[in-house]
Amino acid sequence: MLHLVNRSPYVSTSLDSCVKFAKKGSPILLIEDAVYGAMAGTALEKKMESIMKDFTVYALKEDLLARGVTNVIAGIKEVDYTGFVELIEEHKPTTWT
Amino acid sequence: MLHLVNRSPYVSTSLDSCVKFAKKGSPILLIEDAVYGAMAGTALEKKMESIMKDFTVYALKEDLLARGVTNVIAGIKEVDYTGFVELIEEHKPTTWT
Amino acid sequence: MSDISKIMIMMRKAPYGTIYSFEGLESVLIMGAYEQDITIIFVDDGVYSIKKGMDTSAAGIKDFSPTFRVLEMYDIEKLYVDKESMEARGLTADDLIVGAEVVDTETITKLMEEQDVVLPF
Amino acid sequence: MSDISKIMIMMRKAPYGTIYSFEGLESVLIMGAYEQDITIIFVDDGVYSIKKGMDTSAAGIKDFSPTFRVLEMYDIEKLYVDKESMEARGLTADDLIVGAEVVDTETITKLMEEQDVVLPF
Amino acid sequence: MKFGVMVQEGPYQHESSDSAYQFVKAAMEKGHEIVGVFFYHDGVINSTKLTDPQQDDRNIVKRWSEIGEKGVDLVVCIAAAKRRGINDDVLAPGFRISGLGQLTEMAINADRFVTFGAS
Amino acid sequence: MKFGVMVQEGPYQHESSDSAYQFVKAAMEKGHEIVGVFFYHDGVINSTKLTDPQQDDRNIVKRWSEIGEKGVDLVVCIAAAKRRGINDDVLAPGFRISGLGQLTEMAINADRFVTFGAS
Repeated sequence: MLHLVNRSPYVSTSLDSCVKFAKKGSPILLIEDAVYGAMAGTALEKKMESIMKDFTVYALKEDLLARGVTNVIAGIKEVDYTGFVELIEEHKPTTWT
Repeated sequence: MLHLVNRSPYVSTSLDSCVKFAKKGSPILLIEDAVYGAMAGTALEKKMESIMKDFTVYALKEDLLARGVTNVIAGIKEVDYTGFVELIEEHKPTTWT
Repeated sequence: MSDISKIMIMMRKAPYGTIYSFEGLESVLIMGAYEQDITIIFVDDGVYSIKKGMDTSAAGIKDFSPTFRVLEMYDIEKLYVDKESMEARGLTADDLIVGAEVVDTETITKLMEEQDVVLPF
Repeated sequence: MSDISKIMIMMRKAPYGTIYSFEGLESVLIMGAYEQDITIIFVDDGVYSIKKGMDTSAAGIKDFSPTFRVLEMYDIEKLYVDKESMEARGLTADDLIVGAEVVDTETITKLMEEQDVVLPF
Repeated sequence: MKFGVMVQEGPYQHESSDSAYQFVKAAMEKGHEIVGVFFYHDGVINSTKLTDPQQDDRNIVKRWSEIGEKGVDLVVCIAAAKRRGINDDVLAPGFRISGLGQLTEMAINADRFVTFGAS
Repeated sequence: MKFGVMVQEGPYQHESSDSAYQFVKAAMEKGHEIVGVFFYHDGVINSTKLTDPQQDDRNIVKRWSEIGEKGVDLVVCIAAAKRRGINDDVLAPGFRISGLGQLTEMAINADRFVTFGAS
């Protein structure tokens, strides 16, 4: 199952809930304000790297660009909307708002 | 200054921000879903008690009743909307959403 | 479609502060008529949606919690609640207005993976 | 009213995910015409509102960040940003599109207490 | 005292409009003057007369109109309203659409300005 | 594949409607069938033709209408719409107002069902 997360991890616990309930090994796609969690050199980087041990983390390119997040944590995969559609082709989705 | 907080402390970091920026000794009024933070016997009780060392914490009675929160942490003051107005009479307010 | 779909409604939001759980519930009541395999799960602040003792009269808001009690009449019997979410909020099964089964995180993960559709509210 | 009011605009939300910071900014531009004592403060995710390098063309959303640059023309010069919020997000003053003064939490607390009105966005 | 209020969320989805209404009502009952209620962001959706809630639910728009009938200035931000499909054709009684200058004036004229929002 | 989509937030205030639109557009470009887009909660506000955004901003309602003109079923939940002042009089082209049964049918008929919301 693909897990969509869209709230900023600095103000919302949605990503924590996602990680708690998602099956290990599942893909997590960060969209909208959640892409701030993909930025390198932040207080959340260690937490994200810990999450990446159990999950494959993606971040939506269009939302990264909109926010000027260019320095993405190594290992987080950038996908555009076409890649988003491809992830949905492969996995049934749910959303953590 | 009176600080209004209205988001559930289980899903939002608003209360943390409020506590970070509010002047020590200020009143904090929990309304809407934030009143869940006033409930005794929860994982957040210790955190609330620690906040109560620095701030006077109020919870809105109408919102407590709506949510069936009857066991309020000792020391948190329950006020109804009339009491809410009285707090505003005494203090200029701001809101942490 | 001859097959029956497995549809999970995941309630994650507290009542009254936002309307998601109430309108989510409205959708469940309609779904009951479609004879699908419906599962409702309460996690995070969603567990507050089925807390006993709500009285919204003073707040001037409609109390929708009694509607959860009619789910059984709609043949929706698969109700689960996350144990950790309940415990963190100081709630036990006795505090709930419906007979939801208290399950651990692993069970919820497994249930989610079995679904055709998971609708979050 | 003969006195000048001290009005603080507190930007706490990230851009694009929600509209609060953009519409909050729209209100500031109008306030500039009233010759009041306006302070703008960026805390929490609000600091992202003035981050350099935004390009919303692919997301199909209006980029409103350039508007922050015109604040000076409106005689709104009291711009502050919370140091801790910036550091937690890996940002420095060089990452900002406006010349906001980087201040510590205590300074923000003091500034808030001096205001007649604090408007959160 | 003179109170000003801002509502940042629409009706029903968030409790903000309910809270603001209850607060304004209690303030008026205590004899305070409400210099105005400013509806901003999705708050502008509180002003449409097309709202038609269930019979057993409160009518949030009507409640505000009643506050307006008591002489309280209910101002709907025009910039926010245009983005969300609110105009004079659908405006409920007691509301008026105006600019952000009204927010500034309320903030200046009020002794206390209270914001009700969410995120 | 057959995709179904739910939009839970109104236009402009949250990005959810933008994200859903971009997703639907990309899915259609890849040749997928969209069995429907269900507008629920504040999502119903995406359907009002009265929306009049700034000239230099995207017109979210119009974009959805264009998707509707391509044959995609844009369903606005009637219960949610009534609470928020949306009815047939203000409905933009391509949308239709219907019941929650449509959400169920989309969920049943779609191979993938994607929800775009906030909180």
